[in-house]
Amino acid sequence: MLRENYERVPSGCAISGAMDRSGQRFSGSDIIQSIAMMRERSNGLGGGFAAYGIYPEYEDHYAFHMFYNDEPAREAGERFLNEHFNIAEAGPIPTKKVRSIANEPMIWRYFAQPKEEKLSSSGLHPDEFVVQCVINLNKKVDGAFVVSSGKNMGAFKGVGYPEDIGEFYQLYNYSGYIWTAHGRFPTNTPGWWGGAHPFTLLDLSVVHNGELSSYGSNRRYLNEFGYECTMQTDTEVVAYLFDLFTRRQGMPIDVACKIMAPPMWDEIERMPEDEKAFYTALRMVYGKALLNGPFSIIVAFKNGMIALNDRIKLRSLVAAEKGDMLYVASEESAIIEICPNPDKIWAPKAGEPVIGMLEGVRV
Amino acid sequence: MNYIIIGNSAAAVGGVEGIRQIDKEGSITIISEEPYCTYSRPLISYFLAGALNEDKMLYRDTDFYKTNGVNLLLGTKALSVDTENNWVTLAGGETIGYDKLLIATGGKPFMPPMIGSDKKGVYTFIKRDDAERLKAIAKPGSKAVVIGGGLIGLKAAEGLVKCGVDVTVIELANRILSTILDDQAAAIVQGVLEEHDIKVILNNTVSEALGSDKVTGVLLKDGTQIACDMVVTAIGVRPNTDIVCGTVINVNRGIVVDGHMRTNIDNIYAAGDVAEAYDIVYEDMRVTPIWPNAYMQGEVAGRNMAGDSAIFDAGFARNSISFFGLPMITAGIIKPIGAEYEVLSMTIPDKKIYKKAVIKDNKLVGFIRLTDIDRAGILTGLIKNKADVSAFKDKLLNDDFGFVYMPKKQRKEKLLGVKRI
Amino acid sequence: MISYILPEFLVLRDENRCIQCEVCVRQCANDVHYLDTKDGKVKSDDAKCVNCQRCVTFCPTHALTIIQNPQEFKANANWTKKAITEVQRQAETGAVLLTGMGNPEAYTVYWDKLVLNASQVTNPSIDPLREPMELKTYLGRKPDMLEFDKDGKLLTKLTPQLVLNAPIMFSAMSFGSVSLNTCESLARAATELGIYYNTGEGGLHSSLYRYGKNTIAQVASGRFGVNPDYLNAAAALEIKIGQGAKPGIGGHLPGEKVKAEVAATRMIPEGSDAISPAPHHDIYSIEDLRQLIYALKEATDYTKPVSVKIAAVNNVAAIASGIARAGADIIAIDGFRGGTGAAPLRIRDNVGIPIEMAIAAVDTRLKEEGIRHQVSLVAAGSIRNSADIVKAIALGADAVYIATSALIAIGCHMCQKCNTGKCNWGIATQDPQLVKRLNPNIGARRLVNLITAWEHEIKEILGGMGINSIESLRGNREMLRGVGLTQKELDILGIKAAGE
Amino acid sequence: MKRVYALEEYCVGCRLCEINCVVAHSQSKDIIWAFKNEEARPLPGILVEEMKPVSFGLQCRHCDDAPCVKSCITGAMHKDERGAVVCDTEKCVGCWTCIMACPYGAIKRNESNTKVISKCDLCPDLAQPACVTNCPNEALIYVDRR
Repeated sequence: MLRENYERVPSGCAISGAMDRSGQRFSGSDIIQSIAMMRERSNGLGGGFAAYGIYPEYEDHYAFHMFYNDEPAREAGERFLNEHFNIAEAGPIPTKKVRSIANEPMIWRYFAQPKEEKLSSSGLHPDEFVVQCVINLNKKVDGAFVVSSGKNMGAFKGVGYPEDIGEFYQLYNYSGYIWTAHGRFPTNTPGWWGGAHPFTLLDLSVVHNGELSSYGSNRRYLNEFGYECTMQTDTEVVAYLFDLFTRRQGMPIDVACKIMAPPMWDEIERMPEDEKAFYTALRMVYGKALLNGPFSIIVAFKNGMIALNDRIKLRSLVAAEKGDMLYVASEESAIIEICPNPDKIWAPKAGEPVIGMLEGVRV
Repeated sequence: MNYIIIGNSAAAVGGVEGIRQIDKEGSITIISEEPYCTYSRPLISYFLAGALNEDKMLYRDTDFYKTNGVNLLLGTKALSVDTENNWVTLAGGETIGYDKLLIATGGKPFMPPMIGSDKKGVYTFIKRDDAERLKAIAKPGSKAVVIGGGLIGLKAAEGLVKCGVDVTVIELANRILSTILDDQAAAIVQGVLEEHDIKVILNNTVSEALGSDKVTGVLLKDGTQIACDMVVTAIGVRPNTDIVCGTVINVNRGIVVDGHMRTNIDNIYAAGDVAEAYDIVYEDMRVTPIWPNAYMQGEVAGRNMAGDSAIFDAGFARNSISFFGLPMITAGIIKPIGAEYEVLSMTIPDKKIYKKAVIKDNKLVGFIRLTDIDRAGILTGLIKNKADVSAFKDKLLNDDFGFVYMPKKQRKEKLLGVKRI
Repeated sequence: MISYILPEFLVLRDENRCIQCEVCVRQCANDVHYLDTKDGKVKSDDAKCVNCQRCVTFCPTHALTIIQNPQEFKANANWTKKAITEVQRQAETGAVLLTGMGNPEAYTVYWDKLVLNASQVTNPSIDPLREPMELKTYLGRKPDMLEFDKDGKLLTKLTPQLVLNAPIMFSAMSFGSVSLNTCESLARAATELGIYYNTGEGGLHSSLYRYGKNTIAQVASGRFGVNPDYLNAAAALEIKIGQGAKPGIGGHLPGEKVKAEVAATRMIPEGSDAISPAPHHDIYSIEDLRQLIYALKEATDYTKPVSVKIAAVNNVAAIASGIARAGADIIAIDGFRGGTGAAPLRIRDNVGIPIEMAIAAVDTRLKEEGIRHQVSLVAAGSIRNSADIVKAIALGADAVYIATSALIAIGCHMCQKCNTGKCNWGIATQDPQLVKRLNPNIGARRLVNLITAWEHEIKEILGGMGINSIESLRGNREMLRGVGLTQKELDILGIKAAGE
Repeated sequence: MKRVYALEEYCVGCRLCEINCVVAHSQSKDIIWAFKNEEARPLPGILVEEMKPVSFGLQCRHCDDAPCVKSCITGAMHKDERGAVVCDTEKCVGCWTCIMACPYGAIKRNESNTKVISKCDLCPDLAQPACVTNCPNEALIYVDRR
């Protein structure tokens, strides 16, 4: 497993997301079909999925998806996990041999809860405890990589076309209420399994198409709040910003979206006084968190999914609704492929987030 | 509206142009005793001196009358004015009615009380005809006596000298140009005249023109006899008020007018050398027979005749004249008498520079500039505007005198054309 | 005693072009040119020439050229012409060498070792003529986070900020060191541009109060012209601790420059020397600074951000951190190439560190301490063009101060004789005859032109990077690469080498 | 009508206005040629008054009520179609009455040349007077101050 060490790799991509806002779970075959439709947008160097609601039997446990380079790495990783967590169940994630998929790492899954004594001695909230553990694991355990760590969700990713990755993980055997997918077109080779999307932090997952010109500023801003950004990917930055704003600062999701893709100053200038003050403050205080450059992202989390475009819409993004279902994708075809007759289909405006929340959950 | 202007010189032209600034339609008739389109009387000396021909004496282009819609009666003498019936009687007995009348008949030469003044060879020097007659006989070697060392006399003398005539000037006063120069300045000018072979006799006058029917010489008051072929009388002009003789129009030395150039009769105006108007320097009523006054008064009269209410506020004597290349500009009171006057002067004799400023109540009321006449108009302006010169009066005689010496506020108002309150 | 110092410059006059119009004679305050009445020809006394090029610029026939005096000493890489001449000068005067403007010595200009990034393929560059491109910048203290109520309404009350249409401000230049027309040019340009100019330590002339909304009022060690009206007239206040051109020393405005208006503005007697002490005598430590910061805030009822300006010196990062924690809203750092109206030459040319290193170090230090987002950082000290600005911001500055380039825009020709008070361009002088040479109408227009041009260029560069708002450049060192720098220098600047 | 006004606050006393006026009214319109080769070089129509530190350019104000026009004994001084006061030098005889009349002192004698008097003509062939165009400090402005 080659790690893209300290190299930020620009990439073009395809993204797709589907959600049942009533919380009904559905199979992963739809999302595979949808992302497969956009094969042209990937180059076989990365694909991945995030799925929510797939582990109802362990919904109180943090589900760790892990990549290991080799057996010693697994041993070291498990040593770390065992030290900090009580593991309820552990085992390899079932995969299927797919011809186009090669050089896969060891892929394991653990359902775990923080050890009471470790948690209380850390003085941290369990979520933060998990975050710190994930950061340490990635940093300190050579050859181990945390793919995802949220509750009742998981990320499945690797080097290959996304539909092949879906096949590899047999995602049609899982059912969830939110699915997001990513097909990657990195501009260098070879792809690294850990570098594929989605990028996750706890239950937050990000699939991202685009490149952040503001990466350097965003990263320095995050540094100040203790985020290290070791992955050197834009997507990591997006995930951390969402984590910072929504989890740590308790900000409404739509406000977080407005920080990342704020209105133009001249637009703000024309707003009513209240709104003007609101957006001026946002931009003033969070200027370095503005995501600049072309992007479309789908951020999913336990309660919902949002899709966001950069503020001048330099990447395509289409959304559709049918009943309780919400779809977002890089291309309309990827939605029509799995939802031929949507109630509504539209291209979200630049910087205007598409937000889908589970029934009864506030934004 | 029916306007009649009697006269055809500066005041008349000013009248026409004044009327036309206001009234483009009304009928204007000019009645002129002389048979010429308007010409510049001061230029007759240039003509005599051969500096220009008849064409260049024209004061306005020949299409002036047409352009301004003027009905021109040349060679027509107006005899009298009927202020009751508002008509003018011409020499032929014909009458012309008017609504508004401008009398701009100018001046006529004042003839000295001299025996034999009716002899042939005795000339005046006022009109174009005078100049032409004189020029016809002013041959090299001939001799002339000019009676009067004023502006007209000396210009005649200069013209004659330039024709090769031997000229003697007889002046009653103790200096030449006594109305515009003081003793010091007059002496410098006289020196220049004498350098150019003009003989100047002061404190004397001609008592008799000698000769049978044509003049052959003059006898001076002191008994001296001077042989000559011609005599030019130039002791002065007086307002030509003949036409209003016997009317109710108020005449003192000239026809008395108010600031609007109106006589005591509502629809009758007078302007130029015939008029007696307020002098802003002497602060009394005066006849000031100078060209700029004539035009300006005529223009003010014309505007008012056409319904405006313009005021003539520039009445004071000022003259610019040169003799043999020695220029001089003088204005206002140049030889003040009285303790209320403050006099500044300087001279550089070898350069013939002489400057003098006369101040009263911190206002400039007169000046003389000899040779260095540049920018003298600033001084004229100070007189006209009755400007307070106390802040810079020590600079008035400076070579580079100008606005830079004036207080900033005063200067800015003048130069920027804006008054800041 | 004969002077050993040779003329620094030679004035070349093309006799085929000279029309003896004497414009040069009238324009030279140093009396270099004169009309020789014996032959009616205009001639020059080269020894007096400072190469300000006023005459060259004004000569209507372009008959004049000024060149360096080619006279050399015997070649010596150590004892250069400059070194020898300085010894000669001090041997003749017994005085400290005084000079003006910024450090001219051949230290590395790091701006010129930095190159910028642009988008290719993976990220579209943005055309600033077709797409919005935002340079608006807010300077002032920012909270760690904003708080909202249940309905998403903003609860946090923000402290006062400066809002700039472009991340550029005119740096401190006092009335006294520069002419009133210079101050007015800067004030008017700042107002028109929607940016700020800084009064320097000379107070605020009564005629400039109307530009208060775009004024930063400085409070320096001499406290010249400081009074409640002055403080309240401005949009922000700045405590000047140090200046890049002369860190560690005070200022000295000679009495002959303290004419009536300067005296009234500075609140000192006419003709008296205006001496700023080296330190603020009420600031001997960081807690004293905090007291002054809050004294100024109290005096202005907490309506204005307070900046603290320091010279870039060895431990600038730690000092900046202290200033941030002392309550400053803005920290201005002035690098060692920053200009001055007058400074001892040895100080100017040898004390302080480059702004590029300082700003990188400060930004990183504050980031590491997690307080960078709280304060605004202004970089000063020889920003020469828009690329320097882009680089400064990418290194971590929020905005830059410019002064020398602003003066060049309004006529300065960098002759470095500000200290003589005979500035032929009407800038660093109080001689009324010279002051009026700078028409503030023209001065303001030239400044507006310069900044407008720079704004265009910055937008063009940002667009090329695929950035449409200046905040995404701030601290974005990914956009920089170093050329010809050592690894240590790259590390301090926090950038990679070109090709990495 | 537009006239030239001097802003003395900004006049630097360089006299480029005078020089450029001469060039604009020279035969060659070439500064070096005009000054070095033209014999009958015109006088500048503008003059600079100076008493340091005050200085300003001054030329004919082209008065609405121009006393020089009214005083002119030959009719040479007149207003042209632009409203500018100009002198028909064919008619002018050099009596200097205009110099006596001009309250600005803006008319010069030019006896050494073909012209008799010399004054500002507002550069009829140029977009704006040469003095204004060439004033390096915008101390001369060409505006309608009505």
